Amino acid sequence: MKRVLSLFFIAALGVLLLYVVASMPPMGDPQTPTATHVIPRYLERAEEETHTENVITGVILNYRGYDTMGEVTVIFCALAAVLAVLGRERRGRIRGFVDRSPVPSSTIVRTMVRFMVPFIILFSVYTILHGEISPGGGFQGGAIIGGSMIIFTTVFGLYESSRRIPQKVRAPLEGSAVIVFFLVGALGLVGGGNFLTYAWPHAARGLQPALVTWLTVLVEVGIGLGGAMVLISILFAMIREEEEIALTA
Amino acid sequence: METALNLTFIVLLVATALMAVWARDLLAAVIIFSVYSLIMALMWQRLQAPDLALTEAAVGAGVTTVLFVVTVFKTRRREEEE
Amino acid sequence: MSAARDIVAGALCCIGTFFFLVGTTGLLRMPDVFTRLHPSTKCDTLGACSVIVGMAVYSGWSWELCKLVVIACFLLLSSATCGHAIGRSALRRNIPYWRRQGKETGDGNGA
Amino acid sequence: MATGNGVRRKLLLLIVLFAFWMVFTASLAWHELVLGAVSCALVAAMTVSLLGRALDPRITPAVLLRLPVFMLRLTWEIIKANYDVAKIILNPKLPIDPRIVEYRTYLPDDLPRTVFSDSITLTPGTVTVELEGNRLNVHCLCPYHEEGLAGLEKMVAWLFGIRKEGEVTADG
Repeated sequence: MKRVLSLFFIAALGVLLLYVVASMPPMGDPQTPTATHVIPRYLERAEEETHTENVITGVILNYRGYDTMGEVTVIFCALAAVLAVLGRERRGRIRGFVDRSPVPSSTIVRTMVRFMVPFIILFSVYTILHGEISPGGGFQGGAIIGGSMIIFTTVFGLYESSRRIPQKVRAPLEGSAVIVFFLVGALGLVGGGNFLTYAWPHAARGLQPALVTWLTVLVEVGIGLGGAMVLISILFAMIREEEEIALTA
Repeated sequence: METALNLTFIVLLVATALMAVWARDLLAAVIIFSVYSLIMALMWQRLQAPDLALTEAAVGAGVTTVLFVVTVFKTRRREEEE
Repeated sequence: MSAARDIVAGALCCIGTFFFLVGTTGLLRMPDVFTRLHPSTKCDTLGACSVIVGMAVYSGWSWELCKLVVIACFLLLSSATCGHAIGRSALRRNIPYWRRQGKETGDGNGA
Repeated sequence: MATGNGVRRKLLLLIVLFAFWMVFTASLAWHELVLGAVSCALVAAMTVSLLGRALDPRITPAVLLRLPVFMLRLTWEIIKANYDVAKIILNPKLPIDPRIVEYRTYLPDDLPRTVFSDSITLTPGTVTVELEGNRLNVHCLCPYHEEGLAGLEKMVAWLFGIRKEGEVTADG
């Protein structure tokens, strides 16, 4: 009965969605306002207005800075929720890495990970710093740093990796995305512009392009660091329990 | 040719999504879901959104898979029979 | 010149695809975990590498060539390591390995 | 750890990382180079402790020079391996007789052993399934595949400049 009912609801929802989709303008229709006003403006003037060669970064960080700031806050809130439910791994509580898995990690994998991690981290730094001229940016780079630490943690264990990125380093950096974003936005106010416009009417005109570019890079770095730390902290919070049980067992 | 490729991707996407939902073994579901993410990343690349493709590959296929695996091992792995 | 380059690049990509196909066939035909590792590590690596070499030929002397070489190196390292990791965990879990008829099944702890 | 040693390690890692950076930025503009140098130095300083002993006594400029030749030889081996495996797979009778053999290597350290076992995994019909100390368990697809191991070992020893009798095999 439940199955039939849920199937019915889902089918009804699907029909409704399809109906709405059918009444939307066709994808890529050149007559819609998006195509006639927004896209040409972005494509034609993004470079001179935002001083970033990658239009997408210009759109994300500059035109739609508020959106991105909200997203960054959401990511931070996700971490806060995870930590509220699971709690942080406790400092000093884990005295040693207890390997409970039937397969302790192998020498080959360990050596390979040792060699890979510096390159992965450098690649993510490249992704973050080049966000304004090539695909990539803070979110992507942060995810790659997080991924490299996840590889490291699965191979070497929570003890080793939380020793390398201790909690007292992670905790202040977790909010860096939100803080840097807000500070850069506020600096725009100080410079005589609007919040998050990156444009400083009070500054000298010749300084303007470099200023915008570097502020964008600064925001990217902040997002990257913050995102990476959030991911790492979530992972540590989720692994933590097992390690503690392992210690007492 | 282009349409055929796109169609293949879309069919694969739907297939992996359904498989992930229907899998009885949660670990298998997680792995299938990471395959879904990879195909999605390819799809983003085809739609000329390399930024999204990078994010999808790093977050969807990398980070969330590991987080899901950790969660699966903390809970029961198999769905109980009705 | 350009046509010759296109032909070589296309041929290398075809060879790569062929090895992918062989690898997948092997994956389906082989009897157990350990034997399945062989096609999946070797053929997939060479398949991907020859596609990459094909692209390198296509791009000619440029920075892209260096990038492709780096990608190929990482691919070699990671696929070999992954193959080892899977084989090792199968061995550690005492998954018996397949022997020819008439011989007893190995216990997974070496010959 | 001696300080001189640490600086040498960092420099070596810095150079390798910088080469990697150059490849990825694909540009010689001065601000790229400065940015690269700074971020490489940062990453090198952060991660040099990860590499530990594997980096300094093993990776020397001579090894880096020999690496391309090694890669070419390995590539040739890989191509042969694939031809071999493809022949086996496409044979309708599937002529395999798998076994796990034990092999004791004289290569001394983690890094040469890792390179050796990864090369084994990539070459004809053999996959390293276990490495403990100097003992490798190798899964062979056919009995004759075992014979290639000694040649590979020699290749890796040449890469790292290790002589067979010269060095004491450290166990564990």
